Amino acid sequence: MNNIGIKDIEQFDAEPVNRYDKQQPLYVSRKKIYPKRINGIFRRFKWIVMLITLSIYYVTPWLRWDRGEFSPNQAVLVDLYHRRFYFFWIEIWPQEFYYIASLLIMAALGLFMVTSSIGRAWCGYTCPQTVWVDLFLLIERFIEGDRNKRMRLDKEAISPTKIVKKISKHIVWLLIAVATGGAWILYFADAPTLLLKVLNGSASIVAYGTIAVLTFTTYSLGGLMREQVCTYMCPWPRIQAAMLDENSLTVTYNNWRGEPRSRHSKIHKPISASDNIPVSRGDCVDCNACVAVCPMGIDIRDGQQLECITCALCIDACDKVMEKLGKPKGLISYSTLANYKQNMKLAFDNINSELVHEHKEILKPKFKHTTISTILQQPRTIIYFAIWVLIGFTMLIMLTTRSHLKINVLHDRNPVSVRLSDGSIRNGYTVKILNMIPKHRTFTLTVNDFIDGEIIMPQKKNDRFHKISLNVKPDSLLAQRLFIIANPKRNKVVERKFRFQIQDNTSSESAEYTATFSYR
Amino acid sequence: MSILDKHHRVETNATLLLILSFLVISIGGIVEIVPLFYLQNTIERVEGMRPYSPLELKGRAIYQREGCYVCHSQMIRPFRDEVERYGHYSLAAESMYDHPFQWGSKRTGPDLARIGGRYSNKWHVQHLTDPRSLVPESIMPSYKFLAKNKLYVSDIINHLETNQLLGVPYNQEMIENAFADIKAQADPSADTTGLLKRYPKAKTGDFDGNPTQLTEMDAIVAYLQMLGTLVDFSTLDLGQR
Amino acid sequence: MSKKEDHVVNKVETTGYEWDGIKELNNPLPRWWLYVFYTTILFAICYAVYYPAIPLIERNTEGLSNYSSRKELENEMAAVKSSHATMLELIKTMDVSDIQSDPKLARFAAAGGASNFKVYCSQCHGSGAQGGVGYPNLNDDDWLWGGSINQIETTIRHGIRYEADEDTRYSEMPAFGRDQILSEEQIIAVANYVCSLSGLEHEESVIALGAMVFTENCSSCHGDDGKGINEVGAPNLADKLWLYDKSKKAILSQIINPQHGIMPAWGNRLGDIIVKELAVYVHGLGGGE
Amino acid sequence: MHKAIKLSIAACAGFLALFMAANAKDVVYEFHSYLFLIFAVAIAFWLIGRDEDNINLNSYMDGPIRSGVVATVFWGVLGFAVGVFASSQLAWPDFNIAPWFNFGRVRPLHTSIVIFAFGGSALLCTSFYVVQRTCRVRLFGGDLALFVFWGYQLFIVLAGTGYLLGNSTSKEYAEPEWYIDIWLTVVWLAYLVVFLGTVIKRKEPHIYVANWFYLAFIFTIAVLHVINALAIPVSLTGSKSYSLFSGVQDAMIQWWYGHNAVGFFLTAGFLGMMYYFIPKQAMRPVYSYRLSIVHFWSLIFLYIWAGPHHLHYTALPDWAQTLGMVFSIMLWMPSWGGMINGLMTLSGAWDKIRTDPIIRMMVTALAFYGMSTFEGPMLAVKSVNALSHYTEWTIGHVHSGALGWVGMISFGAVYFLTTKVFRSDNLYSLKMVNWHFWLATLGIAIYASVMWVSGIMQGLMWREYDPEGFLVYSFAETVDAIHPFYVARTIAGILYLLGGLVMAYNIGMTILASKSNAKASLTVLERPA
Repeated sequence: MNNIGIKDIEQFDAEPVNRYDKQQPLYVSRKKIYPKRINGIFRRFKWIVMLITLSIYYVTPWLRWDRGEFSPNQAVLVDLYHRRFYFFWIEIWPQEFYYIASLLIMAALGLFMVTSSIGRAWCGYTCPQTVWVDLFLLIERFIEGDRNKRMRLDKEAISPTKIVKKISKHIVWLLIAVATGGAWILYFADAPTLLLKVLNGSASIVAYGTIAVLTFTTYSLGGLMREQVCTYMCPWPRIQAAMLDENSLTVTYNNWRGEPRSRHSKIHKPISASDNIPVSRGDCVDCNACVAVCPMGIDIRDGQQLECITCALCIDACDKVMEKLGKPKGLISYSTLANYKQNMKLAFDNINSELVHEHKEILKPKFKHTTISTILQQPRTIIYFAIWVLIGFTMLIMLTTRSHLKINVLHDRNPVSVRLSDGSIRNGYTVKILNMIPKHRTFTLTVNDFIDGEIIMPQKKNDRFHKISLNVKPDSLLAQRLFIIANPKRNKVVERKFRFQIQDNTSSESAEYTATFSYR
Repeated sequence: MSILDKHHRVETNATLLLILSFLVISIGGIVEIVPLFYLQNTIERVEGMRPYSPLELKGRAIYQREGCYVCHSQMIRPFRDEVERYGHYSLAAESMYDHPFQWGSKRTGPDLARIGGRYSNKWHVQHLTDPRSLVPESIMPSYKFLAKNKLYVSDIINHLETNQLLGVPYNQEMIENAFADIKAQADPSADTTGLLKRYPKAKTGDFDGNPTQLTEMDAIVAYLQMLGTLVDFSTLDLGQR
Repeated sequence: MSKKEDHVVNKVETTGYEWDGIKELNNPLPRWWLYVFYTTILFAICYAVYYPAIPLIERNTEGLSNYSSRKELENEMAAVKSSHATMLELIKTMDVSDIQSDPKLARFAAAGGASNFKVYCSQCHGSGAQGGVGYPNLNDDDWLWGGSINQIETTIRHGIRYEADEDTRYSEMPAFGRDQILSEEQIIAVANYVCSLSGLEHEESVIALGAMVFTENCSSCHGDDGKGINEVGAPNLADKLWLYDKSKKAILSQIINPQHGIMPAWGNRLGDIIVKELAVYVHGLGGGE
Repeated sequence: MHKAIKLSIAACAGFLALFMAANAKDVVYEFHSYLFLIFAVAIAFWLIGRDEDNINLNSYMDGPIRSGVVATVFWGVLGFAVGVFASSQLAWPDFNIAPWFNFGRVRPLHTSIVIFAFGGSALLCTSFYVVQRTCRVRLFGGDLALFVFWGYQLFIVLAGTGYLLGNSTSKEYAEPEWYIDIWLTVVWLAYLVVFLGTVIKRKEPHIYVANWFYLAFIFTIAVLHVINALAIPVSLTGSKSYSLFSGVQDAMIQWWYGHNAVGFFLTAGFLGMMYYFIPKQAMRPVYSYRLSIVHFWSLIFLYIWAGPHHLHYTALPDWAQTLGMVFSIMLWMPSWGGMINGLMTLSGAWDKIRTDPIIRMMVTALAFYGMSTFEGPMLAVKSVNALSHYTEWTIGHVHSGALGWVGMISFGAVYFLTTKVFRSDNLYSLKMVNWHFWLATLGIAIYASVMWVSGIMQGLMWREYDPEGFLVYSFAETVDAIHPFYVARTIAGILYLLGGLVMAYNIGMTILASKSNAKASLTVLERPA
């Protein structure tokens, strides 16, 4: 093992943007953050998440799903004009919007649970703001170079190279922003057709307007505003913060082994005036690598902060340094407040690396280490997850087994009933049948619980039926007007209840509606 | 930041703080409210608007008392779907005698601005008595008790006079005949020529299916049946607003 | 864990006052906050210039757009109307019975008819076409002048006993009592006979006389069986529906001194299209033959 | 004031009440006259019976604050319960019990209890607490503060019973009839006198920012209430009255009032609360003095204009609608100023969020404040409003603000105040506060998402056309489609109510426990070390 001394560790000239004594006056523009590139396990994980989320976003509108000739074949489609929402094998009508509501509630519950267990994982990895900022940073780094180069470039006087670099960066950003807006609208219409229309200039103003707005928001939020969105504007970090408790994972600087931080190999500093016990330095070499890589521009060593999105890049940075120094990793780590406090207490008597370390490379076993797996094994996590899965599963079952047939009946109001020349009573109804699958269907409509009630169709007034047959077009609503005729009642009955029933002739799926017949 | 530096004067003087606050909050209200009283185009000039007949006025009071405005708007917005569903969009003139207005803010039930004459009296009575017997999906409460409550009529003249004081054009004849009119409107055998002269287009006859008694049901149905029926839209020429 | 507390208040500018232990820092405004605020103000100004916004002494400012929410609606409705042009043209040229057999056209025509009915017809026939005493219910299957769609169209177009229209439907029942065509005894007898036709209460003893009187005086219009003849607008007396009242008193009064309803001719006033739409609507109410 | 003068005022009030009862033209008026009489008699007895020498004028006046804390909790739980009841009525109409408990009468009861009783009591007791501490003086006006508190409670009882008995002016959030309005005016002016008087006699050189907000709230509400409530009664001894204004002018005045009831009662007042309790509980200095100046003045100036956005596309002239819309949009940043100031104040104490449930509630309150003040300007945009108006979306928006912002910040303040004014070292159970937090948050999340989706669905169904150009859905079908949402909303309401019950128990136990160590040292008017 090659022994690298502290002197070999580069110290970055990096300062957190939010330290109180350094708080910049915010009426001048924000202090620009130049996150340094870092490799490591969390960075790799972030790349993967980014790849997955971006591909889902850009690829989904192009997926096809065969629904037959009467419905669109786009797998995920929000058809605003026809008020239908398609998601693979699921098709939702406006009346079924409550599934969307449950989806929202599921999402909220899921986020609550995830947050209380593993902290702001949403913010750190999957939030669109994080993903797009990451993407924009990738571009920035590719064109302008890493942290130091970018800082130098910004300080440089205007030169042709600087102009070219800056302009090309913004052009690429804008292109990404346009693509973001462009992909968004593809969810609302047949993707290939719409794309063609957009390209040859024949799409609607709304489409171009939406692209423009989303281009603007993507560009300004992802490219220009960046961390300010999370710090000031987004309400979610506050609610999330409120969901954390002592057992939630957060990115933590373990100052019980890090302090006192120092760039000198040995310090002999009395811990107090009374005892002159020499204290060796902590594990932190004050290289500021954690600050340099932070996309939020903060110093995690200042403790838990509003700004921290727990992207864990500082863990990667610090682990790299610890590795070089041959010290145990995890000076900055995912930890819970409870563990942290416990460790703090263990080390409290004298924060001293001699006491903390079993020997140089291994920490004493008494210290608690939180890992993702310990969190996942907590009963709380398991219970939360179980509840969530249960709700989700119930919803899925409801969604897939729900009826694809609905019947609604409107009773005529004016007049409610009509007396005919032979003295019988007639009521008018509009029967609405919703055929919610993309197939032609034939239904039999019957009148139940109404012995003398007979059906008259407006087209054939002289015929009376007990059942009628109705054809409904695929994926549409049939409004059929019909009359029920019955003998008058001698006693003072003014109305009765009965049921309309429709049944699919082939699948025998059926639906019912309880209606009233008025005698007055 | 020089203005901000002077702020300490305000912070040290409670009266000044109060006066400044008053000035600041006055501006918006004055600019938005006062012109509505003098700008000529605020209320359209239309034919046909008249004060409520005594029975309708009482019906309206019941409408307020029962909190109908909580679920029903009386304001059709100028949108195609609303105009086709409910009728011509509402005019400011149509509520010019409404103290207070009944535009509502929520449609848990449908708009009622032009419910007048749409359904029969019988339908209304049955619907108010047992809404779900006619509209199974309805979530409206039952107002059966209105048919049992005798309408309190002896103070009707005071109601008309109060409205007159507020600028509603009730004339002396209307006030003198108020008591007779309220009875005549719901009485199928009464002579209603005088009533109809004073209150053109008023619906007359028995409303609640019980001609012997003047009930709150009579009043509310009479009110509902006149809603939105007064303005003659065929002769209407709406200027720019 | 937070080590900030130590150096916070000391190093950042505070206002120097303290209330119940609360101090105030004097951090400057976030710049993006100001920018967004300015942007909304700018937007507000532009919007207020473009749309009617500022109340002045005589009028309010109209804005550059000359916008009004009502005009917007008028434009939309005009567009809807023009999109209906082809349908209206078809209605104009086609015969009503053909219109009716085309479901799409029939639905369109009925919708137009419904809205016109509310404006022009509901005053007499009621908003639900349920009629009233002296005004026929158009929902039922009892038609004075015929319930086929063409008959209904003719009635609407030319009216009934409407003198300004030459082709108006016309008939008049003799005033058997007033003009002393029948004796009192005969009138009572025939009234009882008419009651018997539809099963109303009647005196059995005079039925024979009544039947005779009916055959001699009434059957030419009302038919031998009293079921009425549409061509002359003579109502069916054998059914359960009555235009006026089913009491014997009302029947007597109609025989002695009949009332005759009048319906305006709408053909010239409303034009071809609306008349046809109304015919389709009325026929579709349920009673049409 | 001399005891005798006070007694004679009470006696006069009593005789007036008796006279009113004797001549009452209707039952509600008579009933209310008797309530008023009881109030006057109770005051008289209390005046006679109390020991005036025992009042320590060198201490803060915490009596009305203690009552206020209890009242806030009581009205909160009752208001949430009535809300659940009203919500159940919409889901299952059989819950309507005619005539007193029909939805039309219960809904004003719900809104009045949660806004005026719960919110109002919270504002009263926190403002009394805050103004004394930040001015370092006892409340001005002696017994006047007690009169304000109890007089306000009487107003609530009069208003609430009035609705149920069929007494409503039908002006939303201003439903009480004319004589109740007069009573409220008297009480409210007394409130202004107490508050302003305390601020004027303060011992601190500067007026603290929380007091700016409280003062603006109290004063503006007085103006709004008096103008909107102007009416002429049919008879001086009857409850019915007719509003002074009619039609379009009345609509404008009503929503000028209605929107600013939100703006000043539920926003400015509660921002005052936020400006004291957040820095106090977090033990952090307020983030930015400058920001508080800018956002205070811009907020109160802009809010007053926003009323017409409740009347988009109505018969209100277009120009007024335009003003309502643009001012609502400009209101966005001033509203967020308060959120930023609160949050950044907390930013140095961020780790406390994990351990301090009271701070947790306040942070959540700020988050919901931020969300609703973004949603608000968005809903004020005319084209969005065209869809959202008249639908459940509005209801969802209101509740995310009311349950999230007003509710949470009040809960935080109540927990804080309980330990302070009842001189108990700790709350009975911090775990229960956590339970309360989670129940409430879950309730809000479900409520907001359900109402948001259902509102959009409703709006879309109302304007759905088929290819031939005919409306597709009848109104009744949209009512049917919304049923599952009403059920889910009721469940959300029950969760929130359960949270409230947990709080009531927790506060109750804390107060009971504090009785044992009562007569602890009085808070003396000294600057804290």
